[in-house]
Amino acid sequence: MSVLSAIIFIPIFAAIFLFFVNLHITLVKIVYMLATLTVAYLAVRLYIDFDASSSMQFIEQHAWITQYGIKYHVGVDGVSLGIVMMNALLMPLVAIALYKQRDKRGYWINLLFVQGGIMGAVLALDLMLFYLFWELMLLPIFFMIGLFGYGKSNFISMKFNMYTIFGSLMMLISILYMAVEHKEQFGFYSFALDELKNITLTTSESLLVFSGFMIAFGIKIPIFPFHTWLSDTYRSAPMGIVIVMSALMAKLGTYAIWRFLFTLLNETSQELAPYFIWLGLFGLIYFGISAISQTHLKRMFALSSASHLSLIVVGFYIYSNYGLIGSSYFIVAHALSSAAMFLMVAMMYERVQTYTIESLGGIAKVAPLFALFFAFFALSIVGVPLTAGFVAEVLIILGAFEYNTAIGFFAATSLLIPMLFMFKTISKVLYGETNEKTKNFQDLRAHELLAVIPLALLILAMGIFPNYFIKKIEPTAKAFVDKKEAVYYE
Amino acid sequence: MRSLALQNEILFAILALVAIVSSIVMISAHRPIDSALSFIVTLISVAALFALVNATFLFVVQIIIYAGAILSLILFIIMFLNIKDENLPDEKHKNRWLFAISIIIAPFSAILIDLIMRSDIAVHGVVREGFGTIKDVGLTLFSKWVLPFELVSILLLVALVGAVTLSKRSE
Amino acid sequence: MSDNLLLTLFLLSPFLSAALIFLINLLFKNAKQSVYTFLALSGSGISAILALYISYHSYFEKQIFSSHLFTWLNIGDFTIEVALKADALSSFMILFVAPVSFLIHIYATGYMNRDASYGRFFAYFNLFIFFMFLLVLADNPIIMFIGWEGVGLTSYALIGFYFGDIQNTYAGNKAFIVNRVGDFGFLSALMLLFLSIPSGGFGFSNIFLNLAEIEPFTLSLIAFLLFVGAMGKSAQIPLFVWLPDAMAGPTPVSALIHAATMVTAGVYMVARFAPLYNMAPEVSLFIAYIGGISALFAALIATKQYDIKKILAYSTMSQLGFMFMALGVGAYSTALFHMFTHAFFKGLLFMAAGAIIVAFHHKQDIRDLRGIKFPKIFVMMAVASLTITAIPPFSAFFSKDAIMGALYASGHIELFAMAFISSLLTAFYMSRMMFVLFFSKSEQAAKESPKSMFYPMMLLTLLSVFAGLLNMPELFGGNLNFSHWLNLADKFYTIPHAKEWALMSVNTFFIALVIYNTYKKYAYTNEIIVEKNYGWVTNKFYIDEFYNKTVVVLLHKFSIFFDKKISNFLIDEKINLTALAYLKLGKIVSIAENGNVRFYALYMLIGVVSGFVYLYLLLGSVL
Amino acid sequence: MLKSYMILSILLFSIGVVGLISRRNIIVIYMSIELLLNAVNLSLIAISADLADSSAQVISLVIIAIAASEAALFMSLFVVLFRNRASLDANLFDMLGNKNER
Amino acid sequence: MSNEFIALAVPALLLLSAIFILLFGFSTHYTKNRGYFITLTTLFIAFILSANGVGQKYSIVILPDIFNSMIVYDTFSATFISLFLLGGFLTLAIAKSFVDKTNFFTHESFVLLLFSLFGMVILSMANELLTAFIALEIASMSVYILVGLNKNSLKASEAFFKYLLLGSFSASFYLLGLMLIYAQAKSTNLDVIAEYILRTELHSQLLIVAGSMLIMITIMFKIAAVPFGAWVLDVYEGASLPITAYMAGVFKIAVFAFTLRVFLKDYITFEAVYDPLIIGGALVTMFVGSLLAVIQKSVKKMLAASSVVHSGYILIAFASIGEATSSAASAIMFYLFAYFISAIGAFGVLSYISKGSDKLINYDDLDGLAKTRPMIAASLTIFMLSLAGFPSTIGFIGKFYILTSAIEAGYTFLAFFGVLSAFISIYYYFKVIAHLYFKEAGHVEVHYGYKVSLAFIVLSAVVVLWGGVGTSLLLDIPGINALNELSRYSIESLGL
Repeated sequence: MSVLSAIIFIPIFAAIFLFFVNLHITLVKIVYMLATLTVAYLAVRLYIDFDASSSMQFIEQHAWITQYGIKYHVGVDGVSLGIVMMNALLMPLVAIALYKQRDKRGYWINLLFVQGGIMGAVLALDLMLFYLFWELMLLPIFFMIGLFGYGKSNFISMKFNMYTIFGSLMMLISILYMAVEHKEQFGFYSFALDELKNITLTTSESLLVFSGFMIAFGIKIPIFPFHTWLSDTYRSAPMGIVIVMSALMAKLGTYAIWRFLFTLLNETSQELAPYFIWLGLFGLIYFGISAISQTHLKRMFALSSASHLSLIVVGFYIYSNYGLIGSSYFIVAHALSSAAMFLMVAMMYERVQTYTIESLGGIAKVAPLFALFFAFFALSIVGVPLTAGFVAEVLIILGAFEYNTAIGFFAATSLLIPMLFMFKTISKVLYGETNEKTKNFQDLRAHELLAVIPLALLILAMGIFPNYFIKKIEPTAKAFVDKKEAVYYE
Repeated sequence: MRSLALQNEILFAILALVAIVSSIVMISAHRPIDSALSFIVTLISVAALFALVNATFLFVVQIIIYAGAILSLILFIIMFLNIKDENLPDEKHKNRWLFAISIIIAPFSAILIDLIMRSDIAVHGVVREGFGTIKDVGLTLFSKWVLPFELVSILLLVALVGAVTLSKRSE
Repeated sequence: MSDNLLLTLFLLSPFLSAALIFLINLLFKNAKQSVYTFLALSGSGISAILALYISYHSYFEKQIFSSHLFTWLNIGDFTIEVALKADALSSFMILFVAPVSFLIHIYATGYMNRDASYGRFFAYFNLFIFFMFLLVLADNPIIMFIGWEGVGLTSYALIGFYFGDIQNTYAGNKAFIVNRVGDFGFLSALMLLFLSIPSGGFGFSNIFLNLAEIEPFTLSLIAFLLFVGAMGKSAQIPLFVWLPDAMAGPTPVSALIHAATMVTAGVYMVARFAPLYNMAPEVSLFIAYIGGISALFAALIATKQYDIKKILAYSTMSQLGFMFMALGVGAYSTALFHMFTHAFFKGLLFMAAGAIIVAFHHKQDIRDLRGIKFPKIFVMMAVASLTITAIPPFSAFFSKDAIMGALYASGHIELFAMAFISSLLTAFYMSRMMFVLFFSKSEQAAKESPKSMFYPMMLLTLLSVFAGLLNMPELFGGNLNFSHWLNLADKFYTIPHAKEWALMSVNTFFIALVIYNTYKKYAYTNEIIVEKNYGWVTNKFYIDEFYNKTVVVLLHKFSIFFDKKISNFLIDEKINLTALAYLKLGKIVSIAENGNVRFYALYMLIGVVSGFVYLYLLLGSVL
Repeated sequence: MLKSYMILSILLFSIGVVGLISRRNIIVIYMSIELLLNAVNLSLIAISADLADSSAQVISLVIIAIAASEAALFMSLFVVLFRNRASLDANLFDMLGNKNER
Repeated sequence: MSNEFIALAVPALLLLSAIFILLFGFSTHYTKNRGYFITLTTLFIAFILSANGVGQKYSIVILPDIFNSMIVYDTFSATFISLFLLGGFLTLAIAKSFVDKTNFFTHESFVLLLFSLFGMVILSMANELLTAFIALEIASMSVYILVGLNKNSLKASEAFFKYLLLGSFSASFYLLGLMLIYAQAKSTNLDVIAEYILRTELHSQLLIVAGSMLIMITIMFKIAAVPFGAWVLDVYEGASLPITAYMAGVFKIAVFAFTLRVFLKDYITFEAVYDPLIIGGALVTMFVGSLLAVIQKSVKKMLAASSVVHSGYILIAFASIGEATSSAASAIMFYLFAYFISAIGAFGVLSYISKGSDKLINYDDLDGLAKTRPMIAASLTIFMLSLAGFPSTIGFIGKFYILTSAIEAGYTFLAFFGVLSAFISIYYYFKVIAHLYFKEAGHVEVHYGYKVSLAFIVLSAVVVLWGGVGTSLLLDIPGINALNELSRYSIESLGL
């Protein structure tokens, strides 16, 4: 079993083990930590061993369903590496930060499960395998919302489920269609990414196939107008899953656009790119402005995430070196920032039992450390210089300007819009006079610091020394852009 | 020969008319006892139609089993359950239903009849001596159709077991 | 010392001191104030000394210091180095930024004495200097942008320093958001610029080498967008609204950031891009007009202000307008020279105001401060006021006069007129403030300021008086040393000496006249109490209200519209309704499932009949 | 002759279907079902005669047997239903179905 | 053991055992438990016997001289026979509590169960229309009676009434169809009919087309396709849970087994004629079925309605048989297996927790089961996921094959609608999961006992999962590939 399989299956097996063996909650947490730390260790090893001069590596392939040419086929390249790293790093940190809050076995089992699912989806190079993991990671989220959610969690988990599965099923049809086409053109079924891209489709076919995929990814990300599950789900979901959703799952949608749509339907994607760029820009502004009037912290950050994700979509669709690197960098940067931000919100909720912005205030006075990190992460979401988000935004904006000046300007509004709500929030939450709820606000405890400091340091490191990180993505981007040119000049 | 054919046709026409009329009476009579009686007429005319085409054994079977056994059973049940007139369903819209369903089914019958008319199914085989007698049928039954015959016996067993199971009073 | 080490040390000393103070502040709740003081002063002190050293070498030996730290980003052609370079312009900038900030540091140790957040204050303060230096020393626009943004960020933190009052925080928000609007322009400009530069890196020198290859429209666009950035940072119309509110911060902050350093970043940036602006004359002219309007506008508003710091804030804006006018007509070094003198006298004014504020228990309204008795402060403030009103021989006389001269010579008489009126208004509001504060029948005594506040002010007073000597025009036997040192792409305007004399005299005469009139009006009268304090000018032309109505409220309305009307009502509701409709349909279908076996048979029959009808139609077409 | 038989058989079958659906009395319904089977038998006999092959007669013999077994079940059904409801009205037996779901 | 022997031994064993229990039932030595175990043992032995015949490819006409080529034993029938027997075995094994707690489950019930299995066995081997019909009737009649077993229950009687009445009605259509085909082709043997169809032109096949149509209607009735399946909700509701499981899981498959054979042998030539009908039927069936399933309040009825939807999916594959014969046919095989194991499991869980009471299991009755009985809840969840076609379960693979074959046949829109109804099905299946896990327990902890039943439920769940991800890579247990092979062999053994 190679390192990639280990990364995928260690959490899943750990989850299954925990499900069947009824351990004491402390032991559950220990097993959780062991599993996630092992994965984190493997991921770091992977990062170190990753050859920064080539694109796809660590490929592993086994036959699975032979008659239909479905294989267990995984591999990692510069773009997926980022998500793998984030997934591996965030999971233990989330646990460190939240371990006191959650004493239910199911919570940790589901988190492990979702980690494995995301890993699988990121690393899969076979469409069926991808689909399997893509759906599998949904299940723990469904359970988490339903079991540990707030408010009308039942309804919301179902709604979320229906939304996302609708997308997945559309994608399934597209995948099957391509596989059948492959059979008709080459005589055998295949679901392998690098074989399916060889098939030729008519314009209308590829449009339909494209929309099947795009609906799935669009819902997951979400892009306008598939976003209406978003704010309710975020509001209702327990924090562990909110972090997973905003930091990892949504990113997976954007990643999948790049990995699958751009590979399989390169020409169609390029033809449709302008529409999606505009849609992304619209989303950027729309979600950003929607966030301004939110009074619920999680909802607000949900919309803020959506806004940034739209920018990532724009970055990918720009179809250039800068856009791609910017977007993949942004995936990581935003994963860090939003995960950290949601962690802070979770800690805050534990202390004040409220998410309403209006009922907070003056925390900076009683809890300076908390305030420091809160403000820092908020600023890193806004993308101030020296944080990772800044680098990514600059690259995406650069790509946007390269694509078209007008689009560049719209993309550059990402400098402005998040500020509008983020600063209001920082002020309302941290500053002003303390009130009944916040006057006894306890500052960060040691274990919480342990969770947030690495995140903060990583954000800074990625903001100050981006070159070191970007070198790992570059060959992937180069290969991608070369391919694009090839299509262009054919 | 011609006259025989003609005679057969006339007989057929009469029997068919009787069968149809009696069956219509059967489905439209209010009291089940009337239905049952007119159903006997139908069955007998069908049996006569069997005889018309030399199916003598089946003619007998039809009379014995249907007109004899099954119909007696029905009559017995009607008597046994002692269904009084006031227990009968009050079928206010019976005629409407009959009419509506007839309309609905008309295309089905028409199409089938049309298809039958169009197809050339008749081969006009030459009827040998002893055709349709018990010996003839029995030979066919035990040479070609053993399996269905055996299976039918099991089917009857099942029906028997079922009828007993269901009808006996539960303890 | 090697260039690398020198510049790195220069840059990092404030940063390290900030970081240390921060750590100490977070980790040791009860750290002694003296520790902070030591760290803060040594951080800024080292950089001040190094700044003097660098400028000395730059001035006399025309030496250019440069240093390359590491590669920030390298993607294909896109290479951004973290490189520092102290050429003449940068050296000039740090020449006044570093010492002035050091002086303000010293002042602040007195001002902030025994403040609960002493440590935090100096951490921000030094961080601010770090970013300012980064901005000034950056060798490529992206790094400059990082400094630029960092300056805005620390300014945000410092304005909202006393966050107990949420209004202060809002002021900080406003400052940062408005600044970011400018940054939006700046970054867009940089992106366009980068894409227009064929290759060879994104350093300033390479940019200027390749300017000719940019097509004119793009060039103008870039120039304009860069100026949008400058507008934000230097509080020019229409992005000036944050500056008056920024006075919510502690006074040293106002002195350092909103008078001497940060707000001048815009001027510096335009000067830095002088070659570019020389190729985009229409944008330059636009800059000049914006500068002129801002100068006039701010001066006008200042005449009706009562808050001592707000008066100074508007005067800052007005002076910045002067600088932009100069930049607009191409007199870059003149503008920079005014910036140089402005740093001293404006810093001094704020510090003096701060001293007054501290002495009178944080009263800031000049109506409450009438007739204060505070001789040393009076002297220093008088000097500063005279300097700002451009009375000879104080430094600003030379700098402002050079601007007037350049404006006149450039042929844009309307600009000159605006400058002239603004300078008269400046004379008016400054003297109004002085007379109201110090010339009154009622007298209030105050305690002396601590020495740590006093000595820096002394030094700045001297600098205000004499700094003008450094760039004496030929008229007075000078040789414009500064301009030669900076060696910018100046457009030199020469006007006959006679005319220059005439201008100066008329100018000075009118200023004197205004001061006299103001004296009559405000000294020893109650005019300040009885004058009307309503109307357009007093209310700053309702600009804030206007922005509030148009931008803030509108955005909020849009937000609610998007969220409630579109997302919730138009999309989500409809999706839910579809689901409900499906359920309803299910209920309707289930009516057919009524439990009556005859109906079930009927459905079967219908199925059979329709199947046969279909079959017949199909066969009919075949046969 | 064959076609006449088949047409008659189709007509009888249709009449049986009409009776089956239209009538509420379960006994009549049952007789309609028997009529259906009889109709089929009629055709089979005719085919047999036409083919001069008694296979079709065997088939109809089997069908009669099936009818007999159905008869057995229906008889017990009558008993069960009548025991439960004291009526043989098909419409009365609609307890199942979606009434309670609506 | 020769295959011919198996072919005769299995039905014989069932028959003998049935008759033995029938007689034994009158003896004083008879106890319910004994009857139960005799039946189980019979089924187990028969299953082992028939499972022997699975996996190689062969086709034998059984005793052609005596039986006149009316039954054929091939891999196809062997596979199905094993399925029926396994299904019967599982149903009975899981329904232990039901058998014990009810007083109407007498020895005749075991007899009828065995008879019905016997009928199905013959049905899957039948190569002749009349034999098939009688076999079908044997199975159906046994099931009718099983439905009405609880004669004290009004509901059961009513269900029996409806099922019997409509069943007889549909059977007469079959006979009419048989008559028409015989009139035209002069034979009822599938091979002869197929040969006749190939030999002649369309205009001399009119009655065959019409007759096949009528036979198809009976099949549609048995698999509860709309509009012929209106009975299904009522009958499933009225019948006791194990019987429902048996009907949904086993009987339906038997009908499909026969259908598949008929289709592949005869109908396939009329593919152009029937495809639109089947497509229409599939669409309506999926649509109406999912509509009905969505509004149900009881899990049992929801499962009943959803079984209609599953019939719709299978019809999709039937529609695609003409264009993508082998893949569509083996897709049906696979799907049937997937549906079989999931449905048996799902109904089995319901019958396990209903403990023989005839009350409907409503959604609310499942509340909090995850807390009190995690294994049961997990198993039910897995069955639901499988029925919903969630990846990593066998149901997904089945759906995957069906959709692929539909697309391959050019019916992408059909696949699309299939996916749409799968989407809707997510709602009602996940509702069960939501009730299991998210709701607080409304009842106190119940002791269900019967570890054996539980073991079989869990075993089925494991099979469902293994059928979804199983691969010979991991363990040396036949996984998806093997099942796939199996269904392909079965289809190929039909001689196509």
